[in-house]
Amino acid sequence: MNDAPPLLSVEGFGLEFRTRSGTVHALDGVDLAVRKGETVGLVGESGSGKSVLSFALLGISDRAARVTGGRAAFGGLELTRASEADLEAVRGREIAMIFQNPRTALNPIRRVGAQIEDVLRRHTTARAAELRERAIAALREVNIPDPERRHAAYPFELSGGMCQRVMIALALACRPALLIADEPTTGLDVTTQAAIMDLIAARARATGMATLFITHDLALAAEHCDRIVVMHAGHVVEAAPTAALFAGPRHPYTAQLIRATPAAESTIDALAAIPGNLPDLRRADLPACRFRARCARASARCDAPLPRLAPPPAHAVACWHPLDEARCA
Amino acid sequence: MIRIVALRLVGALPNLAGVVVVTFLLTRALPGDPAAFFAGAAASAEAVEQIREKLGLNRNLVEQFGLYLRDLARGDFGQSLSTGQPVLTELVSRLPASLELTFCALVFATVVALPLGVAAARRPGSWIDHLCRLVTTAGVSLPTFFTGLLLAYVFYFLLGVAPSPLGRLDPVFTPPPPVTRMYLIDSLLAGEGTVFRACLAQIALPAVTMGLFVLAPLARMTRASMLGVLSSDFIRTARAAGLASPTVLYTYAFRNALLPVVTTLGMVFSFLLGSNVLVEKVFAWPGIGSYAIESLTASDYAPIQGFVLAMGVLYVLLNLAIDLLYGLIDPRVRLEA
Amino acid sequence: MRAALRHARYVLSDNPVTLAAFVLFSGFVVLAVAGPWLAPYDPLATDTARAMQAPSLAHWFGTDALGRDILSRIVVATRLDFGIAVSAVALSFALGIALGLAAGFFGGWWDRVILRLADTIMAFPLFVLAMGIVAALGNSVANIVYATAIINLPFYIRVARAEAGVLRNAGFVEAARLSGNGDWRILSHHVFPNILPPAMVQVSLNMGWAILNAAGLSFIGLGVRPPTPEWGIMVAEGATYIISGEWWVAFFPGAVLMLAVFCFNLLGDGLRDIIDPRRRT
Amino acid sequence: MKRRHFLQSGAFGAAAAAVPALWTAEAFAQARPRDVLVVANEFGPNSLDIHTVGANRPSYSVSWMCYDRLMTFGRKKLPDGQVMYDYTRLEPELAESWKIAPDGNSVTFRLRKDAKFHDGTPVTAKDVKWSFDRAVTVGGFPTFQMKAGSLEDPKQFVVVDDLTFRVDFVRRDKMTMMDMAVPVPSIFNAELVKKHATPQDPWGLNWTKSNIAGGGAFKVESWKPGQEIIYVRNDDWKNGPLPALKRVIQRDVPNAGNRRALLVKGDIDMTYSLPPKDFSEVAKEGGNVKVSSMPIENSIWYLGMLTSKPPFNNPKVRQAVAHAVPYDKLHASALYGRGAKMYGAASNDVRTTAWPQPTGYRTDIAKAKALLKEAGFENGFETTLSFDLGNGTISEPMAILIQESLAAIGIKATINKVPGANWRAQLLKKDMPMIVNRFGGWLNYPEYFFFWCYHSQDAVFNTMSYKNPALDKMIMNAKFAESRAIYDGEVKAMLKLAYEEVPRVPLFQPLMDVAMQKNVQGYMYWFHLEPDYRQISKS
Repeated sequence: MNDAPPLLSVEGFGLEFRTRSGTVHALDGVDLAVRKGETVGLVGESGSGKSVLSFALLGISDRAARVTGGRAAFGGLELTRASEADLEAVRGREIAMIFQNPRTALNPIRRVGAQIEDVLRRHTTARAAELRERAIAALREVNIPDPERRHAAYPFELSGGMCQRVMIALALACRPALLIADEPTTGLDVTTQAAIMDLIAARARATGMATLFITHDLALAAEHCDRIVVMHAGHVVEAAPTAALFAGPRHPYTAQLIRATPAAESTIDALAAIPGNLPDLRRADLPACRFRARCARASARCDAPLPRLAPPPAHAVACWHPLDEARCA
Repeated sequence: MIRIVALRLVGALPNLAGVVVVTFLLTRALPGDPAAFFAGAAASAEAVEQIREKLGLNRNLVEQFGLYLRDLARGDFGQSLSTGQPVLTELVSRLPASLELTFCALVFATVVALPLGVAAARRPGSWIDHLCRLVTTAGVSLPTFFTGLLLAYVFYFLLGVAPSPLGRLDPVFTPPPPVTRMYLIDSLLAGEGTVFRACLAQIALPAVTMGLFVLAPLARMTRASMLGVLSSDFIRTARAAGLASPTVLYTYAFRNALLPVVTTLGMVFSFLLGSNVLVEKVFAWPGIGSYAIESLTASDYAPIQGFVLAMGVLYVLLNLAIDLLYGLIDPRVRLEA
Repeated sequence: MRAALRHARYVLSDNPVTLAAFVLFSGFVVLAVAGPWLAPYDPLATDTARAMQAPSLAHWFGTDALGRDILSRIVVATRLDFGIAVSAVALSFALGIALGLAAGFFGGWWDRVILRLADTIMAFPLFVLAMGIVAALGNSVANIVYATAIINLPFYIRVARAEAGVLRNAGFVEAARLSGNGDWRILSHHVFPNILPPAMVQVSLNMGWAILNAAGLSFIGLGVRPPTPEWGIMVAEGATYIISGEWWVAFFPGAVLMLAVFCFNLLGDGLRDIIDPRRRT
Repeated sequence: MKRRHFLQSGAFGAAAAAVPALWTAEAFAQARPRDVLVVANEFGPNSLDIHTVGANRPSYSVSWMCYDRLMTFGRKKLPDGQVMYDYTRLEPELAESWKIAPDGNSVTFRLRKDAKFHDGTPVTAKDVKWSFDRAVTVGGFPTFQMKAGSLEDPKQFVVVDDLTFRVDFVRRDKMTMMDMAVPVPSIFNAELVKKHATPQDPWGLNWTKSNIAGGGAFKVESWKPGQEIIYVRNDDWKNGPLPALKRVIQRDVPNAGNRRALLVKGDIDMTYSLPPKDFSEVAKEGGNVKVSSMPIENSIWYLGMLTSKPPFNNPKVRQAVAHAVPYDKLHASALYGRGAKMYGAASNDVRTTAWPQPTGYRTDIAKAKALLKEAGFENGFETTLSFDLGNGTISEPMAILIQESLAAIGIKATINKVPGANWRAQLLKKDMPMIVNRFGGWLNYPEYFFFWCYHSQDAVFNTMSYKNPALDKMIMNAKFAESRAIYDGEVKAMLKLAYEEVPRVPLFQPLMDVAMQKNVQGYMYWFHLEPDYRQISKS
């Protein structure tokens, strides 16, 4: 399994936004790999560039976005250089994506069945007569009760959890090889959260689909992911198998992140806040290590370009003063 | 659906009451003395007094209002003194002309503004966006009376491509048999293609004059609404699902963007109905707008009251139609009622 | 403040149309302030010997039926037209926002009465209502201002009411309330600033409408007294001469009127870009 | 109907279908038949019956053409070839003859035997009596106009037999016979109207307002108030030569520029209402258009001053104003020369009874200043100058020029535009210090004009509230003068006094202008100033 080429392979990927108030260096030198059947967690504070990365991979970035460098290969396709037509063909069929806020992520004035049919019509050879059946089947696969009736429902008639199931049905309708799940459970209550995560995991197992799971919730990632990639301010700072990461985080940021994650038994007081804010990514003279200002371990050496991450599945860290594996936990 | 209609109608009653009262007060506050006006060229003071009595103008305001309400309840809108006809008859005979003109203006504005707004929203900041802004802003900056005169001068007088700005139909033609009293529709119903074309030629300039003026609110609203929708979550979902661009643009974005546009449409329509008075005057268009202006300058109360009341009713009906249209587009409105 | 200025400069440089409108607007303001000194001739002086002259070097925009210099009349009219528009919009802005805030923030009877008022105004065709008001109140410039202000009221009421209704329950207002701020303080310090951007969009539309409205009223003979120069009335005077070939009498005032409204509208758009925080990135 | 079929069928229709819509109407507009006349005026009738309350001027012409009177006026050809009515000659219309009783106290009319109303019923003396009774009873303008000819009481009107009708005079009045030929005593189909009368409306005014019950040369085919009126010829008309026109379409076109464009483009045959500038230019341009102009009898543009209040209660102030008026400027810039000058005579010493005739005033600012100084207003004063917006095309430039000129002698006048509808009410109040206005009367006698405009009875048209017992006496003396010599003397004295006291400054006698295509023939001037399509033809 480790020898197979990764399904998705991102190397040295950079991206910036040209806005009215300056250029935002949103991503820089991002490395990432997702293998077939694997669930990778992409973790970081909000604003760290997780979603930006996933949108960029699908080619649905904001108009202001410019890819500044690096590669992003999906199977044989170079995503950064693919034509819009190629990308459209890949999106939804090979790489699917689900989002947070399932209610607003569905077209409010179109029946959910029709929205699934739109995707099927676009990506499959299903004949018009079959579309309805296949949409209902897709709904049934995500355990929606009474899918025939739900087929004709509008999003506002469904609960949030139900909407997320519809989103998943829509995303998985064409059996994609990779699912990008962008905070899929945010805004849902805890029971529904668990059900949704189980559903995704179950579907992934059933179809051998790879999953890139984007979340700010380290605990949730720990529960469901094979490997975890930690992002900070547009950089990947650490990547490791889940167990290894939790056993011994090596980047100071990861360590703080883990400390800030509430465990079931901890109290509010025990939660440590991460000091400082993300740096202003509009600055032209961004430090080599974007965590530097918030880091207690920073030294002059940190001004040198960051060390490259070791390729997966190694425990890789982009830091000149990594924590000792033993010192943490 | 029927429930919505009924609820809406009931909800509009206080509005109508407000309109009746305000209209009555406003017209009574007008400084003109209709009695003096209608007494004729060489009337004595006694003759004027006589007419004042005949018109009920010597009673107090409350009594006058009471009389007015009683007549309204009977469907009697009074008689226009300046044209000598029952107001209701005249409104009914003139309204189709105004509606026809307004509809044509609206169709013109919609056909131009919506695609322009969509195109601008797709590429904000591009040349087409600037063009859209320029065209619509120029349109709304045109004084309608000036545009009308200019268009009539250029297209009728100089170029000779438009027919004379003389009402709804050249006197050479006989109007089509009245069904809806809108000439365009009636001539089609009667299968009279030539008359239809003549009517169309006649209505083109005034409709464009009025339409230009409301391009801006429509195009702006389309653009803004389209921009909002295009950056919304479900469009991202649609794009992430790989739907083809036209599907995303029209099936997903445009239909949603239409909702606020439809609301604007209602406002624009009532705005058109009101502001077409000047255009009707320039093009000798026999609608209710010119009727109102003529009555106002003649201090002829009954037609003004009737006109405003008709406008109020029309406004309520219009909003009802807009609501229903809204319901057709947006299931949330339809199903929650 | 500096950020705002920088943003303004950015918007202006990014949007040449707004910049042009801004320059034009400044020109109009100069005319409005210094018009009487800038006009090459006395705008009221008649000279029947030089009546109806086509544009020439001596009279750039020609002369009218009484031999008055049209350019001078247009220049001097700027103050009146801008005055009408600005004061009418300011009036409806102040009154409309206040009423809308009260309606949206206090709700209940306030809301019902004020909304009914707005609806009643809206149920009239606005121009006809304006005509009626000027005719009823009397034929003066002040009444044109009032009429224009009244017909624009509902727009501001609605904008303010909608925003205030939303903000009433918004977190930061709740926080302000909990920290002991009174209603008025919350309205003026927390709610009002949030209403400004959408209200500015209305202002941008209304400035133009106000000028057009005043011109339309003059066109049908209401309002401004002769021989006072005013753009709308000048168009009306010139309208009868278009067919006979003296196009300049109506054309130049009409064109300047259009340009001013155009400028206001473009400027309004630009202003929105500067003010609206949602468009700042 | 026929025309439509023609258009629908054949090559013309097919070709029309092929060209863009905009072209078709233009093409058809050229092909207008010779017996159809298309007229555009500023506004049309508001009633089909002159007896109804508020009937406007265009409605007089409906009465004129769709109803007949007992008599009509003759016509005279002027030296310049134009034709106008002749008020000295009465000619038969419904009456084939009439005879004044030897005692001079009544007149007996003999009706035509073959006269019929539009519905075919013969016209009888009963109809005539009913119609006269109606005119003197309904009140308002018709009754007033009848009274002006001493026709006051239904008892005066006697049915002798079916075809004989007698009018008894209540007093000797030189206007009685003439007054029976004006539009008011039109003859109605009495039985037809009675069918539509109600107890509240015994004269059936509500019905005749929108229906014709006459027997005139034209019938109304359709009438859309505020839009158009279409006349068709009454082919059975026997009371005069049959009109050449079969159909007349008269449309309301409020915009003067459009009326001129329509005329120049040949889309209309005729218009009665254009601003003087347009008339003068259209006349000059020539081309396919000609303009008929005739001084309007008994009509004067004037500047009036309210004599009941200071400062205009001082004749010196009024004279100062009369000297300050920029007459020639007004004539050139407001009237475009289309009016006779009512100023600039050698002096105010009136030498003839010609009416109207010029005053001795001319623009003389120095003299005006001197007079103002004499009156004690060396530093001038402030006042208001009002005019009727309905006449704005002419009176507004007049007001502006007068205002400017008054400023030169220190009088600061604010201009006040009064909407047409309010004008009469404002006049009745008699509180406008200065006005620019026009007045004219139907009956062309100076004493008649003075009776309304200068007499201390203070009628609405004595807009200056001028009261002078000496002048009153002269007016009444002239009205009932026993001899020509007395009459002439009184009229001259009356004019001289009015000109010297100058409560109103006469400015111009306006022209009645009508512009028409060159192929339109037979237009004639009537005292009521309204179109009479009966004589008009197209070549």
